[in-house]
Amino acid sequence: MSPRFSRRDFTKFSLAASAAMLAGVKGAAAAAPKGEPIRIGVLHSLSGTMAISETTLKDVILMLVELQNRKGGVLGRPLEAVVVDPASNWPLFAEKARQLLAVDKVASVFGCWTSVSRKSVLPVFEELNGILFYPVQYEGQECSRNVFYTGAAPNQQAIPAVDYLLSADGGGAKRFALIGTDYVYPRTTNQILQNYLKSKGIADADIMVNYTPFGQSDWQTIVSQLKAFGSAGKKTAVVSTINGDANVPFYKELGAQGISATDIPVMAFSVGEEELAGMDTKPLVGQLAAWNYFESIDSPANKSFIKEWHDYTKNPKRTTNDPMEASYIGFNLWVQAVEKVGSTDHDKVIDAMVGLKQPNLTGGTAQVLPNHHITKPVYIGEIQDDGQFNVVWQTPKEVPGMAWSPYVPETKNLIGDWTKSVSCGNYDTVKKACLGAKHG
Amino acid sequence: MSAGTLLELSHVSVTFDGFRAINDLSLSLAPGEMRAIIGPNGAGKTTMMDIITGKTRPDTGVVKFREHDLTKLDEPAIARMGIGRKFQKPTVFEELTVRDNLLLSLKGLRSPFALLFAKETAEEKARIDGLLHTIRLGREAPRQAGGLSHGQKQWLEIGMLLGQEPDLLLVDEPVAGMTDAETMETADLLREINQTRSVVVVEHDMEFVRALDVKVTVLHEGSVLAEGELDQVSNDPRVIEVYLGR
Amino acid sequence: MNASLSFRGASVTAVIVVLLTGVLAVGSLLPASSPVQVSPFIMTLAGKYLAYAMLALAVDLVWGFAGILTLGHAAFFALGGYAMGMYLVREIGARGVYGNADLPDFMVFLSWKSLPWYWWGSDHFPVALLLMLVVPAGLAGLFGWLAFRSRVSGVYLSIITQALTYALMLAFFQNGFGFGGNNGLTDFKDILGFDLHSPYTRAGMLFISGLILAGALLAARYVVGGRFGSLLIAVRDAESRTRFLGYRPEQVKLLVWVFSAVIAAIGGALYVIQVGIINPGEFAPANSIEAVIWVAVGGRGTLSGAVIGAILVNLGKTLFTAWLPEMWLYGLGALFMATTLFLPQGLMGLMRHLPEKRPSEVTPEVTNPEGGEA
Amino acid sequence: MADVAMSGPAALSGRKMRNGVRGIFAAVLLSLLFIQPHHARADEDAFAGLATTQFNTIASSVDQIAQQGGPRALPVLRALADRKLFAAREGDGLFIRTDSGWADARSGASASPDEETLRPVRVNNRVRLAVAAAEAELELVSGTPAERQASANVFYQRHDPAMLPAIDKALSKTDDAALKDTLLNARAAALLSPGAPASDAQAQQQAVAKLKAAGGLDARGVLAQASTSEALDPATRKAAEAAVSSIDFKLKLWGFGQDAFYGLSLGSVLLLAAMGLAITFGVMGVINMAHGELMMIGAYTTWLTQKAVLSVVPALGSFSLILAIPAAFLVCGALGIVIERGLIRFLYGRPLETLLATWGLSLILQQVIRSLFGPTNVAVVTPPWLSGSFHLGGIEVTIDRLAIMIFAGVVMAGLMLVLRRTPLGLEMRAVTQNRRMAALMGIRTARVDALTFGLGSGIAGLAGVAVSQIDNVSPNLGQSYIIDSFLVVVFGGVGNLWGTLAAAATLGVGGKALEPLVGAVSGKILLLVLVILYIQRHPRGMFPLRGRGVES
Repeated sequence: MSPRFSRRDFTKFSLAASAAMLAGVKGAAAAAPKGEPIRIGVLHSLSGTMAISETTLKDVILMLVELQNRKGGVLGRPLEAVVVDPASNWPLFAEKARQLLAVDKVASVFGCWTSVSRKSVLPVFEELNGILFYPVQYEGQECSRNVFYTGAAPNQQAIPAVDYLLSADGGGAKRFALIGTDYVYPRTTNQILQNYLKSKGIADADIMVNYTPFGQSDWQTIVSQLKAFGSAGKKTAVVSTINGDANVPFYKELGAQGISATDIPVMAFSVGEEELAGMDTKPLVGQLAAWNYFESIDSPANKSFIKEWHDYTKNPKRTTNDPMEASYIGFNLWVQAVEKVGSTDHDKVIDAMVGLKQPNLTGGTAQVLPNHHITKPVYIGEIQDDGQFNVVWQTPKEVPGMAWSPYVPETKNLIGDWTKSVSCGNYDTVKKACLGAKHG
Repeated sequence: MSAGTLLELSHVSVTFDGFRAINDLSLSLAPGEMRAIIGPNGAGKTTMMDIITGKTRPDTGVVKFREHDLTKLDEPAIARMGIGRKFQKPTVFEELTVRDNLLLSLKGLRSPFALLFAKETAEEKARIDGLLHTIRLGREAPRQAGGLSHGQKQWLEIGMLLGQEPDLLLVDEPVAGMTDAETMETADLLREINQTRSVVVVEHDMEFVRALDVKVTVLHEGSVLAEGELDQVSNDPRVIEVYLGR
Repeated sequence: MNASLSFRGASVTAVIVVLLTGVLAVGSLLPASSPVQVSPFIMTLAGKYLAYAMLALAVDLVWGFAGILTLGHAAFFALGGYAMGMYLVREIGARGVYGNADLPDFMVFLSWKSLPWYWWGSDHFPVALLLMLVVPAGLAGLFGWLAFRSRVSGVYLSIITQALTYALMLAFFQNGFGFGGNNGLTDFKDILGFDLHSPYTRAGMLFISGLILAGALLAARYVVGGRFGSLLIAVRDAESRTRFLGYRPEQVKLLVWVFSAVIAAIGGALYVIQVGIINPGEFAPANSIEAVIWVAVGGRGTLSGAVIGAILVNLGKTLFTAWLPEMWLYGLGALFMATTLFLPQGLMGLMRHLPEKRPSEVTPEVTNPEGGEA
Repeated sequence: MADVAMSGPAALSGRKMRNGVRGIFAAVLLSLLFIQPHHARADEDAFAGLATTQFNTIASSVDQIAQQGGPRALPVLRALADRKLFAAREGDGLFIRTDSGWADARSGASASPDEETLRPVRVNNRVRLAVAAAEAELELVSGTPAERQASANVFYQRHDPAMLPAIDKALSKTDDAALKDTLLNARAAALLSPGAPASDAQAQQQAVAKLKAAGGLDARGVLAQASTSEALDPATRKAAEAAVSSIDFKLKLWGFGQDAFYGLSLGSVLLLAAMGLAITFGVMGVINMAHGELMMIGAYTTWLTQKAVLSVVPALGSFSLILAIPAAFLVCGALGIVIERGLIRFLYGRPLETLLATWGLSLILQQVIRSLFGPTNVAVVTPPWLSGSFHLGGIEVTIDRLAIMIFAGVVMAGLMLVLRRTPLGLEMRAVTQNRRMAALMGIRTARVDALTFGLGSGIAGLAGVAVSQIDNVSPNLGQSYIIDSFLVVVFGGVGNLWGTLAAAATLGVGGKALEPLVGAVSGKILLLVLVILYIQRHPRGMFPLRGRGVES
């Protein structure tokens, strides 16, 4: 059971913590935070279909808040997390976002998972000039002044992953099945990948695209189609943008029909440690995933993060995953920005963000780019029988996130740049103009 | 089919899951006639009513009302043609007032769209008052029908039938569950109705049938076993066997 | 007095709705410094509740008065919403992310080259209004005509209404369907030239919503109050009897069904304007079931109860998802169980009984009376 | 149906097949990229490459080890595949982790290295492929008959021309007809593959004919490649093209059977999910929206049983699923009885209100499970005896699906027996048909109600056990089945188990027949529309109950 953490509990906790520190408890390194708490919002679904993924991110933020307060808070003031449940309901996301910004007056919001939830809250954040840290890999093609995208853009996950599949180490695939859940992230990612693969000399006939509805649970037909697709005498690989829930039955069916990673490797963008925890990974050994973080990566920062996490959740088996690291990076970047400008004022913090650096848990540095995306290392991991990933490939250095894909004709000339000189999320470098109505 | 026939069933059969509920039934009714139909349980009395009113379609046979073939029509069409039916269990609209029950039954407006904008006319009010008097429920008019006694509900239903102004009334066991006094009053009521309309009564209660004093048809296993005056029929050995035998 | 006449309070409710929305609208235009200023947050919430109240009213019409337990009414709500959403998306024009004046962002995004034919005319408000009314009414008419004509009733009807909304949900989820897939339609800028984010538009929209809801309440009251209403209740309680009186219950049901679908659709359109997003999740069967629950909580067959139930349950949801983010489902679940167990007539039933101290009346159950005459 | 006969020898050979299935297609490429520049010399330390961190060096080291042979080759390769091979961080020491401690990889002698200085030897798919091929090479000569057959399959799937001498050697040494056939296929496949030694047109066309006769996806892959290969005779290319279309035609025909299998297996899942509802909803008239949650609890019971068995008697771990069947039935049955006594019994005669109350209940049950076990999926392990597949002609039969089909049949038969042949079944029918009369005859109707609801709930639990093998086990599990379950019961005809069976089969087969034609989403939409239209024509479902008083 995860510990409950309501606002009131939190106040109690911080009072108790202050009292303990005043009494001179050993190990209390920093001064106890004092004064009016700084509120931050946590906007992750705790019920409904997305609770399965998002609950963990809420826990991470609560843990980070606790750690930060132990370190003396922010600006000497304690942090207070305001947790709400948007219940996997997209309009409710917008409503809760408005509540956090307008009623609770939070300094920043950490939240959202699905693209639609982000799209739903975006107008609210822009209207009320809030700050959203979005910690999940996504389809790109968006660049809002009020959002910091700490998850991967397509060029930080999808493109390197396909590069790996094309490489000798990855098996040198010549034929690609792009399968995904029918929503905007897979649609866009696959569109980008199709164009990219063509630029790499893969013929149209060697690319198969298939979309399934959310929560698809019967994969028999599609897996057999994959098998048939793979029997054209060319090395075949699958790029999966299947959404969380549907992955378990998909991999179970792969196992049942005897397709192993050495036959047809499956490269997934939405399967992480958390998803694997719900699967029997023995039949999946060698299947691939591309992320910017893996729990198995051996680094001091990661080790201590995992330890904090286990202590906080009182569960030594609780896994960590990529969006958790993205939350961690986002949170720390925000703390840095607030400390830098000495205020939680939204405009000041937003302007201070660009250029800030935060060490990744797995080594390297995340730097906030003018387009409000960050630099990230890319790792390819193979599933092991213990439910972890074994990193088999990584980019030599961090890859800067691109908001707009150069492989989509409509966006190849677009850039996002929120620094003073441009201050536009969708700047057309050919027309030298900011498109649409979104000016900072 | 003779000219003086209002309703005629000829060689009607219907089968449910292999069970012949009605078997080559033929029956005819003259205009203005009142007929009692008797028969043991399962003889097909209710099914016959269902066929006449369009609820059940026969497998074979013809049902004619005046010159119309009823087997081609559904319940509302048959009802509008002038056949009213009273159920065995009194079925009135319990949540509506007695008055509203009667208002709904009045011959005339049947299109729901027209009803949306319809207002009660003075003529309609007069007709309802008349009906209330006939069925002796004048004082109950504003009450919810659900609160009426069993016998009152039976009368209300008869009143609704009258409101339809049908040429033919089908009445299914109208006195089941009534006191003796109510039974006799009901018989009077039916005779009164019969002065202007044809009536078919299905009934078990022999006293009641005797009180009606009309021609009787005995149904058995889906076809007519005997037909005639009650005394004559009740002495028929086949009828006696069916009722008392085995 | 009696259960069937309990909708008489609908006109009172209508007046209260208009007054309340008027007060809120005026309150929202006060300067932010004023202690009684109504925040935009409250305004968007109120707008959403009113839209849901329309849906609940629609459900109550068919469930409370025609005895049709619909588990798919959100379909009409969402269709109305999409019709309005299409207009609002076209209103964005060249102010979208890609600056494309002809195509909505999500179409540019998926590399569509031109508008699909079913989007033609959607940039004209009157066309949008027409679509909003005609499409849901048409679908309801077709569906109802088929279903009522062949006397589909009871749970069979409930389940196929659910299948209908489920099928629509799957269809709208598809990106190829041309309505933005899972993301739906969002990021609206203005309506008829009025900025959607301006306090004046919000205040105006809320007041208009209040007027429309009040109007719908009165219209519904008129429909169920007259002779048609008597017939409706007659059909609900003893359908076959009405047939032997010469009525065609399928026509009666169809009429109220289509009327109800239109009310739901208008609710959906108001919802989209004030909530700012419409996506296929609105078609989810769970949404339709929830709408039924609002009606049950408020009191079925009372019109006012539907409105009150929708507002109270959603208010509870708003509060509890914030106060008890991890426990609120227990509360909601317990509320539904308690309502059915202890308040079979909903809150309106409670209100009716409290002052009079009468032993609880038994509501005649809407079981199908055909059962006895197989 | 031939279900029972299949599970015998056919299943066995199916599993053998599967062992060798690794690397069909990857191998093609491997052979392309992996032209070995050097031939291993006997004196070279082939093992040294394993101690590096480069995948390509590790993989070529594996190949060398296989070519050198020797007693240590197989143990080391197996340790590598099992991730039990470790290398020293400094130097080229290699050690194998054993049950009791450590062994030196090169000698096999026990060793005691400093564990702090060791790191596992890196493995990726490329290395795994190389290991599989190397194992096959070694086992083809020295393995048991079963291992040799499996190795031959690997050769066939790998069809590396470099293997031709090894294949010829193995061919000359065996009399086993099946093994010989596989090797001949492998030889034909290798001859047609890129890099094969030049051969005359006749030999090539014989190879094409051989593969055409073999059929299947493996042969198709080789032939498809051959049909475009510049290295081959034009006539051969043409023949290969014809062979591909002939195989495709056969595959297409078998595809119908395959779709039927998929459909029936989907149907049996639907049947299991709907059967409990056919009791609680169909027989008792309770619109039980918490039915899916009862399935979900059945699935969690399976998970808990598995955990408990693994921690108490790990040896019986793979049979915990058997134990989970009664456990889930009892847990969900008991819960069902509690629900009936605590909630449902106050709502008889108000069927529509049971919908609202059980909907509330379903929210609570979901949240309880979420609070107890967390919101994420839990892992229910598929035991080895349920995993894998075998071929029945051209139809691939997955064992877990087959097991679910049989399980659904058994549950259905058991339910029929309970309803028809037991006093409880008799009382149940009596109570549902005429409650007052039943009570007058001395039947304790309250008890019968509770037991009936318990029975339906217990069956939902059984469905949960089955579903745990193929789907997510999470608090949301129930939500994904509830709509389909109701649809099945209503489509079939409320209150009629045969109708439920027919509806489940129709929806399953119909769905799977439509899916390849119009796609998964449109197929499902089309099916829903067809069901709606069907119910318009037949307002009481496929098998309407006749008689009085069936309508709720």
